Amino acid sequence: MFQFINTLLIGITSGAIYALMALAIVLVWRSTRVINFAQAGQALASTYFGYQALQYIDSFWIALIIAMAGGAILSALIEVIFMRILLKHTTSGAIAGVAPIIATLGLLEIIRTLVTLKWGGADVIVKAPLSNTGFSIGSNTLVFSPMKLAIIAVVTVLLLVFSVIFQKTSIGLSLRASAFSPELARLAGIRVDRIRTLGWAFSGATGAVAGLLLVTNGNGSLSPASLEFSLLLISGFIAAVIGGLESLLGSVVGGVALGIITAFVLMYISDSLFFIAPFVVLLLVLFIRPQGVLGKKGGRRA
Amino acid sequence: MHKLSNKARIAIFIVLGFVIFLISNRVDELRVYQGATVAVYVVGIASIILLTGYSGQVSLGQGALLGVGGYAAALARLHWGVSVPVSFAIAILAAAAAGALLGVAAARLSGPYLAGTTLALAVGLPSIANQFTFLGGEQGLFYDVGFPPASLGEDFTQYKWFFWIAALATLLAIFWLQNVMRSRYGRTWKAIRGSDIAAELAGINIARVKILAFTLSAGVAGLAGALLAMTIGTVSPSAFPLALSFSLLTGAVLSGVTTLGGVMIGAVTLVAIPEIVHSVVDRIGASEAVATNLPSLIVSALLIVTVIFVPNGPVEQMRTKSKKVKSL
Amino acid sequence: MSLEVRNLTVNHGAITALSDISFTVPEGELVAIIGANGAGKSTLLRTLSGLKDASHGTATWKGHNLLSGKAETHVRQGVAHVSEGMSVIPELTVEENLDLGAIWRRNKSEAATTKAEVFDLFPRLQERINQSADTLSGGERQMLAIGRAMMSKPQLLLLDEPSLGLAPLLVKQIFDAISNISRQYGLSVVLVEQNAMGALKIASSGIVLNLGRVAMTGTSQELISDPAVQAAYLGY
Amino acid sequence: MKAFNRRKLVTASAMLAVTALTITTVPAQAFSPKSEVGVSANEIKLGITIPMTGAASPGYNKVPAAMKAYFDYVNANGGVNGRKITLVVKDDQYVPTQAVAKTNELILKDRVFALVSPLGTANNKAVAASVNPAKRGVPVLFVNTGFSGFADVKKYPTTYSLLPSYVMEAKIMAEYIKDNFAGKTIGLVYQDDDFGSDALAGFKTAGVKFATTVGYASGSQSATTAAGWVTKLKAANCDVVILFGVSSATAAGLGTAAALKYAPQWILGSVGGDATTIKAAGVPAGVLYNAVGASFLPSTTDTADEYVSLFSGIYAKAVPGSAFDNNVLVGMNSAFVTVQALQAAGKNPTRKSLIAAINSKGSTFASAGLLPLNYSASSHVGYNGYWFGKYSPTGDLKPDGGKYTLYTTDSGSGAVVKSTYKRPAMPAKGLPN
Repeated sequence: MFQFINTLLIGITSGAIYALMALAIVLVWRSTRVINFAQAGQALASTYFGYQALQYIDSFWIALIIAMAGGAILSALIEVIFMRILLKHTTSGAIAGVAPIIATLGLLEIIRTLVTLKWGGADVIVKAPLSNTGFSIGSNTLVFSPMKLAIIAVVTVLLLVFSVIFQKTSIGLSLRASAFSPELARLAGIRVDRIRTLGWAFSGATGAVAGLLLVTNGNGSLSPASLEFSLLLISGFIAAVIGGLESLLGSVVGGVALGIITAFVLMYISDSLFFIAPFVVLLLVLFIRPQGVLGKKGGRRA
Repeated sequence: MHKLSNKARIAIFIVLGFVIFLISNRVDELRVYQGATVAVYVVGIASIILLTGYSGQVSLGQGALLGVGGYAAALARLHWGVSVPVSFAIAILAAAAAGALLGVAAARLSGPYLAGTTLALAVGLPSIANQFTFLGGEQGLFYDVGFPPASLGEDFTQYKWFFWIAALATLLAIFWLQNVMRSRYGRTWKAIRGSDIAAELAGINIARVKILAFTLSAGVAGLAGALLAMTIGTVSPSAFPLALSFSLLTGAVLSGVTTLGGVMIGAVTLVAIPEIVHSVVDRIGASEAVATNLPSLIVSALLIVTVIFVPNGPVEQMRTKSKKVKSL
Repeated sequence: MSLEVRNLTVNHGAITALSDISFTVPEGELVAIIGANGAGKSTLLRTLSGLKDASHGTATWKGHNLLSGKAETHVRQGVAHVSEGMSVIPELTVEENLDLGAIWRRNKSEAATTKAEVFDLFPRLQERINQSADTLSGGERQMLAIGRAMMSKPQLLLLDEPSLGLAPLLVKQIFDAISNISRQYGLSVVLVEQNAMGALKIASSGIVLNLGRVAMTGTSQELISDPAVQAAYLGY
Repeated sequence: MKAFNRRKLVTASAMLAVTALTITTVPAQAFSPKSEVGVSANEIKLGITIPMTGAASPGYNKVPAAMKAYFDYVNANGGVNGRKITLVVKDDQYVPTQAVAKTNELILKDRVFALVSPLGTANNKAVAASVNPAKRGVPVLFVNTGFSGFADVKKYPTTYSLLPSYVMEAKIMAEYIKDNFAGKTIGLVYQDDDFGSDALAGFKTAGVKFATTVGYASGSQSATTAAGWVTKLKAANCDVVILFGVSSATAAGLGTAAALKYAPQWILGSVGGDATTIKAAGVPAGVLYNAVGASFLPSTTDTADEYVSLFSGIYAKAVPGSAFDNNVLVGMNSAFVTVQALQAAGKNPTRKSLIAAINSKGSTFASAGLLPLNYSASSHVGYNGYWFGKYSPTGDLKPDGGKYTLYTTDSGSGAVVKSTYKRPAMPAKGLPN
């Protein structure tokens, strides 16, 4: 029983982080119809922004906000400088459909290299603001710790903020309208280019949170070559697909579901299925419900 | 369309083969080894061109298919003791079978889904080797091609032998690929690439054609995998990393995915850039960190510039330009 | 305060879609543009609303050059375009679609007044205010599309095939509504239609486009009674 | 006209290939035909491939600088028979394809005399198969892997290793457990590949019974997955847990266990027991405290040890600000043994004479190791044992009771015995003659 609860908690916490990455992927997908594989690199760079900020100030939470701002600016710059030119130039031709995907892979490599040149290849440590020591019930210690609680709280708050922005404000309406029908949005007077940049900025900020939380959920070590960031990208993508790629709520459900499934497979079947399990989940989703768990056939809801 | 008669094409390939043969006798052993690596890349890149350029599908996990080919060849040679050509054939068949499975999934998926799925495949598949002891785990299996025939003389190096095998396999593969692309299937693929709907209206079974494209492409990738296994003498999960998939895709874009004509460009760039960069960096004495990171920075930048400014590749660009000039 | 189009030429790549078009829409009038499929009717509207670039000519509205600037700025000059085929966003609710039309307006209380006016015009929309637009019928969607355009308080309304795909009874309702709106608010309307008879009946004048050129202009009565128009477009 | 166009493309491609290959050709350095490759009148050139970047690089990427530091020390003191040693370093990113490519560059372009301390089992296997140093007669000194396959002298006549094999390590560890933790419930975390399976084989030979074993996929180790390991180990009530993996796995396991208030007696394998790497991965030194570790070299903080005090002094001067840890000690020790091998190879060393020298005199070479080197014509494996100790509160591995107790064994079914070997004194100034 205790093992079961612990497994569930492991799954929910890592799932919350996958969910953030999925959210970042979905935000870009909705605004630009591109899966941005550079997102892992952006999250990495933003996490380093946070690390850098921690060298000057003492508060992790302020560093988190700085990382979010840095991630948002980086992401917006990528959209303005890079994606606009890219999409303008690749409207036709054999690889028009896949060119943006390929280009974002190139971008991923460039960001990673630049991060290595700036901060070096060795591990740096980001100190967690809260204890990672698990809560105790009697003589048993749960996997759940104050830091993990904070991670789930941050994800929840972020999600609430997003849903208020998206559902209740005119900026949210602009974002959704631009995502679903850029032409109608323009006819309604929305400056779609700016809104798209805003969508990327939101995504960059979300990725920054995912990166910093990923690091502090672990031992706090961070390096440009970290495999975890590549895996974060793939888990985020799979979570987004489970959620149907369009829905913000869906990506959260997808992330948590993926986290829990993976945790149970590793605990009760074998640890060595680590790389295979998410892939199998992805294939199953694509075959059984290609529109995602929350996606509706034909229609897409925000 | 430029159409060359089959006879003329065969002649060109024979001449090309002869030129390669002459080169192999003139350059030193390191160049011969790099030549073999270029050949591996050429075949790997061609497999992506076949898939992406001719059927509009994208695979970010081609490295995994190379892995399937490499392991199949190594296992066949290790356990059944088959000859090298047979092990190549097995590599092609095994990878093609894997490609067919992937193709069934791919036929249901559009661009971004397919990209993500193949990416996940590239991460997940190599780790399978650790699950089954007969795959040799992390340290992998030997793939022994054997020594060059004694009749070639004492001085004949192993790498020249590898290069000859790789070059011959590459020439045959490219020749065959050209035939495929000039065939009815090739035209069908092009139709699909242009527009799924138009192709469907023309009565083409898109799913079947896409699966076929994936299968053939995977078969070619399998050959590349076997050649790669030959040049490094082993197969292991770390020999088929995500970076390999990215490199091949980069090479394909640099070559231009619409035509096989430029397939050398990407392959040579991938092999030459790190070396050129290193010799330049050594001369100007930049720091160690810059030296190790510069090549990937340059290759990635090249990739992006190509995607933006010459998305169809340099060869297609040249061709369109010369067409324009002619039409004036 | 009229729409003046002079010598307008628009190209689709190498193909000329519109060639040397000139016409005027006087203030408060409803002008129908009729023609066969591919005559360039939709291209004309898309050019006027800034979705497409012109290669040559001028188009001015209230002294503003409609051929420069992006679509999103046109709406601020009082130009609203209801594009072809039920231009609503199915993923949004009815109310969100309407709010979208007024999204650029700073004064939110004025926008609320406009919304009330739209509901007066199309009570059906109020009944379905919280439903997602993809649950609406074809006619309701068209009402929503026009309602969305009205939300920007336009003075020039560009309508592209509002009757497309609707049952005859609904077609009549939509045309009546358009005619009402035009009169009630003193709107200038450019109505592109394949249903030439329906359009000419509510229009004051008409323009016949053929293969990207103006084939004929005249008052609605003149066109309806013209034998050539009758043969080609009115199905006599 | 059109046919010509296509032909032009094909020729252009071919031309491009040829030019690119020739442009990048750096003319081979002129060596007089008599002298050996990589040996000139005043220089001996050696080469190393090792991950300098990438996920596998932390810790290992300190090795080349450590080796260079010692070589430079020797160079400053007259070199080897008047020749200075240079070390060409190539980054293989822990990818076999890269290892083969870089080794080819080392041998064919840089024309090194011998390879030293190349790292990684898969990489060394690929190099052995493809580059085939044996056939080229190129010595591969002191491969950095515990893979027992390289002990096959017939198959790899030019390859030598310093490290005991993983099988040996497991057998010795089993003996240590018998001596110190008899009757305890034992758990094992291992890397689920052949690194781990070598260890499993060793433990099996020694008859160790595990309450539970956790095999993790290489590369999957993180604090999150380690929470799963710890949950399993706790469920099996393990009092003693062996972490037989790479450093990042050790770090993940220790860090997560501390967070879950799980404190068994830890025993760390030598590969994953490097304290600096573990600490760099975010584990506080306090968590390492009292864990058992194994080594065949003296403790890096044992300043009373003449090798440690000399090497740490040299390293501090050569690479200021870098911690003197086990990776550095390993690197400098192999450089130290390399220098002796080169000296033993004669006034005008050739690759053949180098191999012959190690085979005949290798067992007499001095080294920082607390065990003898076992080189002979029939054995190319260096050390054959370990001592055990516990980590101090600052994360330094110190021998139990301040005394090095050494166990030795073989990779087969041989028994584990305590060694009585006493290391001879270090050559004066650490400069072998």
